[in-house]
Amino acid sequence: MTAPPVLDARGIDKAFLGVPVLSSVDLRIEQGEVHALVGENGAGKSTLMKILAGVHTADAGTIELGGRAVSFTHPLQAQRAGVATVFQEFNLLPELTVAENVHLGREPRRRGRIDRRAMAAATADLLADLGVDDLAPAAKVGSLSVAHQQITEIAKALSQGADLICMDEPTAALADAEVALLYRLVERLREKGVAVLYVSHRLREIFDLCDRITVLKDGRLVQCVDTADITPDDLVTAMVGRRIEAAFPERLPGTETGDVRLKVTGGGNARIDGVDLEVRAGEIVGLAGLQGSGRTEIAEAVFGIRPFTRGTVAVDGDVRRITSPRKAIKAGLALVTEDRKAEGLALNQSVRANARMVLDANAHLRSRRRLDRIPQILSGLDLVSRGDDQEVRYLSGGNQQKVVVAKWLAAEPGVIVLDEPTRGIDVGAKHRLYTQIRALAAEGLAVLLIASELIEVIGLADRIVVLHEGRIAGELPGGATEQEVMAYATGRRSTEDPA
Amino acid sequence: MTAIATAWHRLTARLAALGTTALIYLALAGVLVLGGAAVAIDGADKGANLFATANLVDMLTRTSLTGFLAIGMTLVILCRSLDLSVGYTAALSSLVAATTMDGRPENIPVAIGAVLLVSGLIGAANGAIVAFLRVNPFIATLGTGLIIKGYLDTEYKGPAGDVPELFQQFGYTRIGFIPVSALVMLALAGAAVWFLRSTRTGHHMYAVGGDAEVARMSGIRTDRVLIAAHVLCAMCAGVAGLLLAARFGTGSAEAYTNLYELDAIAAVVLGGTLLLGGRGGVAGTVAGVAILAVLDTVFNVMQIDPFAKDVLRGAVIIAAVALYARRQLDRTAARPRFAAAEGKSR
Amino acid sequence: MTRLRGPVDLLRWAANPTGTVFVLLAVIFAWIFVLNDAFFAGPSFMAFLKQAAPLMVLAAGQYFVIVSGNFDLSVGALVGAQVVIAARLIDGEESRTVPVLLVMVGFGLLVGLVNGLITTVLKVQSFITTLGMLLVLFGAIRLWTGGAPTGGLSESFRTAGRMGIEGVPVLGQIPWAVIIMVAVGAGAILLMRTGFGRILMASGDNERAAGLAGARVDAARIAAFLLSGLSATIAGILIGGYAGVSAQVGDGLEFTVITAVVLGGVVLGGGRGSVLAAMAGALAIEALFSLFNQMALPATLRPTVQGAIIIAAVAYAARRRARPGSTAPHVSATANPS
Amino acid sequence: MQTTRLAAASAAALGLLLATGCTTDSPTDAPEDETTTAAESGDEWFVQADYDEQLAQRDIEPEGDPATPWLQAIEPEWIDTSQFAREGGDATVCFSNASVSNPWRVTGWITMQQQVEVLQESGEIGEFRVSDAGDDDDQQISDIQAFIDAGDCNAIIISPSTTATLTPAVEAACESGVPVVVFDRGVNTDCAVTFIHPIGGYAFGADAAEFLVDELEPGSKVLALRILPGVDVLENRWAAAEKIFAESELEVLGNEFTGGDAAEIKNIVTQYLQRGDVDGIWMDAGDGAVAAIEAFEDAGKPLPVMTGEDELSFMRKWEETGMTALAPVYSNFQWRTPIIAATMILAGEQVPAEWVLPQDPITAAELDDYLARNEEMPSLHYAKFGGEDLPGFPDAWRDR
Repeated sequence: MTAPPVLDARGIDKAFLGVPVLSSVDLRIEQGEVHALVGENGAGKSTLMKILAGVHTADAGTIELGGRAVSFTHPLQAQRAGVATVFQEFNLLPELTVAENVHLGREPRRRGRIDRRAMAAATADLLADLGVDDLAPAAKVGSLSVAHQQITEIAKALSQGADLICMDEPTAALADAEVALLYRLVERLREKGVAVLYVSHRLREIFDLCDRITVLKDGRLVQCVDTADITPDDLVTAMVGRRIEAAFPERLPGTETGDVRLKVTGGGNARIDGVDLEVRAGEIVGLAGLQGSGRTEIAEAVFGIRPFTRGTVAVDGDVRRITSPRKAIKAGLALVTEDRKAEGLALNQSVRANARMVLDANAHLRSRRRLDRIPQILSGLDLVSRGDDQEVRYLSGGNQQKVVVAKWLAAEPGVIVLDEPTRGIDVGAKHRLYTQIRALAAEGLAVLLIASELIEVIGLADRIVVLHEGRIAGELPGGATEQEVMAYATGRRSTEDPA
Repeated sequence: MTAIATAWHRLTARLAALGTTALIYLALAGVLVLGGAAVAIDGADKGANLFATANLVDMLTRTSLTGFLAIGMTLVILCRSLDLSVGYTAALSSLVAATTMDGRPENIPVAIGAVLLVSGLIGAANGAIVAFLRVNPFIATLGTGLIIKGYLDTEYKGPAGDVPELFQQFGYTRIGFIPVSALVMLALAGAAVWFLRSTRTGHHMYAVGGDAEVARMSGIRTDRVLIAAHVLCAMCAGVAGLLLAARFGTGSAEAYTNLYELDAIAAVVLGGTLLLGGRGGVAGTVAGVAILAVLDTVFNVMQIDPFAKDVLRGAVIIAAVALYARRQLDRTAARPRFAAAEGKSR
Repeated sequence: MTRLRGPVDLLRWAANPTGTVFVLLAVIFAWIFVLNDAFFAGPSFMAFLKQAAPLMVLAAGQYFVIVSGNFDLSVGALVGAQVVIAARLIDGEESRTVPVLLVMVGFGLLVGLVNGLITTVLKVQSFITTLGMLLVLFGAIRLWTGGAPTGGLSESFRTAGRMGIEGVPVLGQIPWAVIIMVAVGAGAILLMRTGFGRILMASGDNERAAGLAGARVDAARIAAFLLSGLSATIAGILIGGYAGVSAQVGDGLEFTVITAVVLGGVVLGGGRGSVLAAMAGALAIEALFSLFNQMALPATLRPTVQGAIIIAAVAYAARRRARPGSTAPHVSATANPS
Repeated sequence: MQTTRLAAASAAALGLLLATGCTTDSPTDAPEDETTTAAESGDEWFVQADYDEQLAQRDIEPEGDPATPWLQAIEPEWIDTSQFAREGGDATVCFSNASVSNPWRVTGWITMQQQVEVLQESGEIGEFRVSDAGDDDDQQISDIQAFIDAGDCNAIIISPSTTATLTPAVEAACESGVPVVVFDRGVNTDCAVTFIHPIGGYAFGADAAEFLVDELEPGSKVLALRILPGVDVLENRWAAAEKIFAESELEVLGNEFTGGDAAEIKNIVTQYLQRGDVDGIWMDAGDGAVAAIEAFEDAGKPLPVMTGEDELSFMRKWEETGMTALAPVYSNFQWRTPIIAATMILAGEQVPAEWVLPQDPITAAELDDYLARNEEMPSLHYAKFGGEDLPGFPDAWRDR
């Protein structure tokens, strides 16, 4: 006699302002199952999760948890019913400690008073149980690494005694090494009989971790299959509704590698050192390395956010002292930052306002011609929006990213640094973005690409510079194998060794 | 030149090492020392002494009123809200108290009850407007303040009611050189500290102020917390009203003309509570109140021109906040996902 | 600004936070019209606009500060200070008018600069910065004049606030104050369409993004305070000209003007709202006072009604804004007044 | 015991005190609760007895030399102060001031300081210690306590910011054994050695109202402009005027609160003029009076019959326009008296228990004279400041 499914949702409908986002979606998850929920952005994954989490309420349909019918109007009810959710934007308070965050809203009490000792103890047990030994319950969350914040989130979910944990893009912020840790956690959950709803764009993880896969497209259920019965290609087809030709587009014809546009010599500061880097026109150079290896740090040093204190930076041959983004832009650099919402966009402003932000901010760039080019740039990136005056906060993640890219292209930079350009973007959009990156190179831009997903670097870069602990460990040609890259990234090999 | 620079850096480093609250008590000590010195030098001929009993009493007395208001204000500010109506609430409370007591000692308990009820209701209204109608607290409480003002102007054309001698003691008696009102204020402060640290509602105020959405997603009923904060804040204003009544011997609608609310906010921020919510506490606020009170006394003892007082007060508030503003802003700037990035931007 | 295409858009526009204020304005005017249509006769309506002009100018200035994510509580005290400075320095001498006007502009900008520097460089929340500035100005000006304004304004100084172009058909007189107010408004609208305006808006919305785009966020915010100081100066010139010197000039204006701006659908915390709506908010407030007067509403009751209406209007606008926002819950929490 | 004290108070006929005294301190006719207060609030400020008395006092010839009105007293009841007599001058006089937040108080404050200097020269006063409460009652209570606790004040002068609320503090001051002098607004206790004030609010309001009644045709429309509600001195002025208007043929268009802000005044008057004619303006204080007149000028309406105050800006405008007007006076020279009284008390000389100073309005006949006398003075100066004979004159008042 098998136990009833942890989750059995039937015929879920949801519409916002009359626009249907989900129509009659079914989702069934068994105990201890790791269930993948995939689909392009806007397919309705997040909405479905938020309905399960009690953030939104379904317009129609039934939800049963362990055989009991439920209907949530507040996240609290979902938690009490055993559904915990780890959202993409973390639900943590930087000012509070790990323990306080884990128990937020459910602090243990003794005689009416919050029992902090019990809180710390419980957290310690929880972390130990997850096999995490390097995270102190008393640590302030604001000071933790992204990975540790991720763990805190999961611990929080577990402490709610959840039978079902929904994870939205749990690895989006993690470097490959840290992903391994997450794998361990998920396995642990499986052993404990906790079911996991795993939402991700990363096919590899889905095939590594998940037992079954539910595919959504345009708010409808496409299929629900055992992972064993489907190939990655078929899955992609199911998601985007068309077969995508080879995952990474070839270098476009007519792209020729020209003069050196960006040259860093002996660059270094508090976090990085001895950086020698060279990017030529029409070239895509990939920066690979584990989280904290200094990838983003290099990007930010080059762009003057946290400038180099040692060494020189030359753009198009002449040495520049780049001590602020402003100077970087003057020098013809552009930086597509890792985090769109926090660093890339003014969310309440229109698409137009955002797209011309760089031109507005830098008088020397503002010209009729450049302003007039913006519409073409946007359409060139095939942005989907309700017109130029739509506020960007209403755009999908992919389209928001396009606005960010457009913002920089409008400035006609010579060098563009892309930091995690594809984070949280669905497969289809990713592929379009890859092609566009190729196109940029073809136009003679020097592209510096940073990605935590190794395959991206390998698939796109003409050269791969691998970092290890803030220094350049080695350089590989494009198309190198992941093993080679990891060898450098983990410090097992370095240029000093005889190759 | 560089020597000074390095010295400065060493100093700032030292300060940075301190907790904000500690820093504020350091500031308070500083103000006391400087004030004491100033008074001594200024009144050398008369042998003036800031720490003479008379002056100590004066300082402590001055802390009481602002203290009550500031303690309540701390709670709402922690929730990233604001209450600009406390001055009006206090004025109304003084009238409710005085008219209810009506010179009869036996009415005192009823009067206190009535005040807490009325002020509590005002707070509930503020909270509800902010929480449910999503009106910015600045505007919401400015509005309720106006509403109360209109009521006061219409219903009370001046002082009304009569506070019995017995209750006036609350405003006038003192144990040694410590006024009863100051003791009550400190007791209330203690209670507030305990409340924020040891009760869920109190603890959740930090969460709500830190990030309302996160708090909500963690299953905290943010609306309730916010309303609770406003109710408590208004009740503190009610207590302040009781103190006014005790000191006036009657209720006074005019009390609202003194912009007590701005004093309270200034004290709270001086006390290191972040105007953006989520950080700070009542312990700091008490120090903030004390700083203002010390200044007032110093100015009085030194016979500073009333208008010069305003200038100095304004300057000191800005300077003191500037002293530790930078650190605070940086801390709260850090949001989990962006912690790394923010870390670099410093 | 929202472009209107057809009745549907008109409705949507009326419903959005910016539109609300115009609807409110229409309602108030309609009511006044019912009570006393003579109010809308050219001359008396011009007189009304003349009264409203200073607050509208202040609203424009305050708008820049608020939209860039700050507060300016010092404007009331600054207006008062400017009038007193003018009276004391001019002291009735026609010849001094122009130089003193220049001094006033300089002083206004100086105050704005100080506010801006303290807020951006010293990182003091603008609420506190300008609260402190309020105290400093209030005290300093009285310290300087021994408590009550001295001296007197010249006739030419008072022209701007009191006189106008006479003998205009229908309107009778077009007050200079109204012309100046319109000019300021037009200037503000144009300014918001320039790169500076957009950057100011972006800085209020997401300062980090603006900074990474190469914007000088702090410079923009300081500029906003400068504009606020300038507008307070102009308002001071208008009010002083309109009514002459009195000890209480400017008292409490800061709260009235912030209320006005918020009534105009501008969000405290920055990044949203239009300057036109902000000025309309100021006009609505003045209209409200006129309405009270036309209704012969007991003076003591007016604050109550005023408070209730403000809360209601802002709540309505807030509700409208919240609607679409619900699809993107995580972005809302970012903006906050500092 | 408060009742008995009140009885004594009424016996002493403390005009101003009673105004609020009745509603606040005497249980017999005190409001049962706030709602009845509200109900009564309409006539809360009118006490027939005080009204009649003040109106009568206007016609009583005050004792003393008319050349020094600040030393005159109406129907004084001289009391012995020998118990406070003190040897060898250099007395420390402590003054708790409500505020200097309006031109009237500023002018008086300067006069007082000048008076002090004279007495410091003559060695009667040593230190003159002042604290300013900035109109904050609670602050002033602390200030007075500070004086008491300091213990080295030989005399305490108090200008209360609000009548009722300062009573307990003043009582405390009295109990400290130091001679206490109260002036301007009173308190609900007669414990002070002397209470110095001009005739009072009723007289002020009546002077103005009667003038309008005499000068205006029956049926004329009058607009009342008031500073703010709830301040007893001001409320009394209006209460008297309200009564007189009610008994007259005049129609009161409304009474508006202006906060003394010129712009506000001009707005309100302009709006009334938009609605119809206004024949008379009654003001409870002169601040911003000129703005009211300008409103008529700008609207091109005939100037009203008007009452302001002896503030020069108004009197100059009055002279310049030749309008029909009256300048009721709330004698500013009263700021000299408390200092003199304090020294008299410390010298053991008799002083009036209640020192009622004369309070004569300035009429068209006296206008030019007073303008001439104050020619050099700034526009917000008060004509009857009574400091012409002080050494600091005129610089101290002219160059503030």
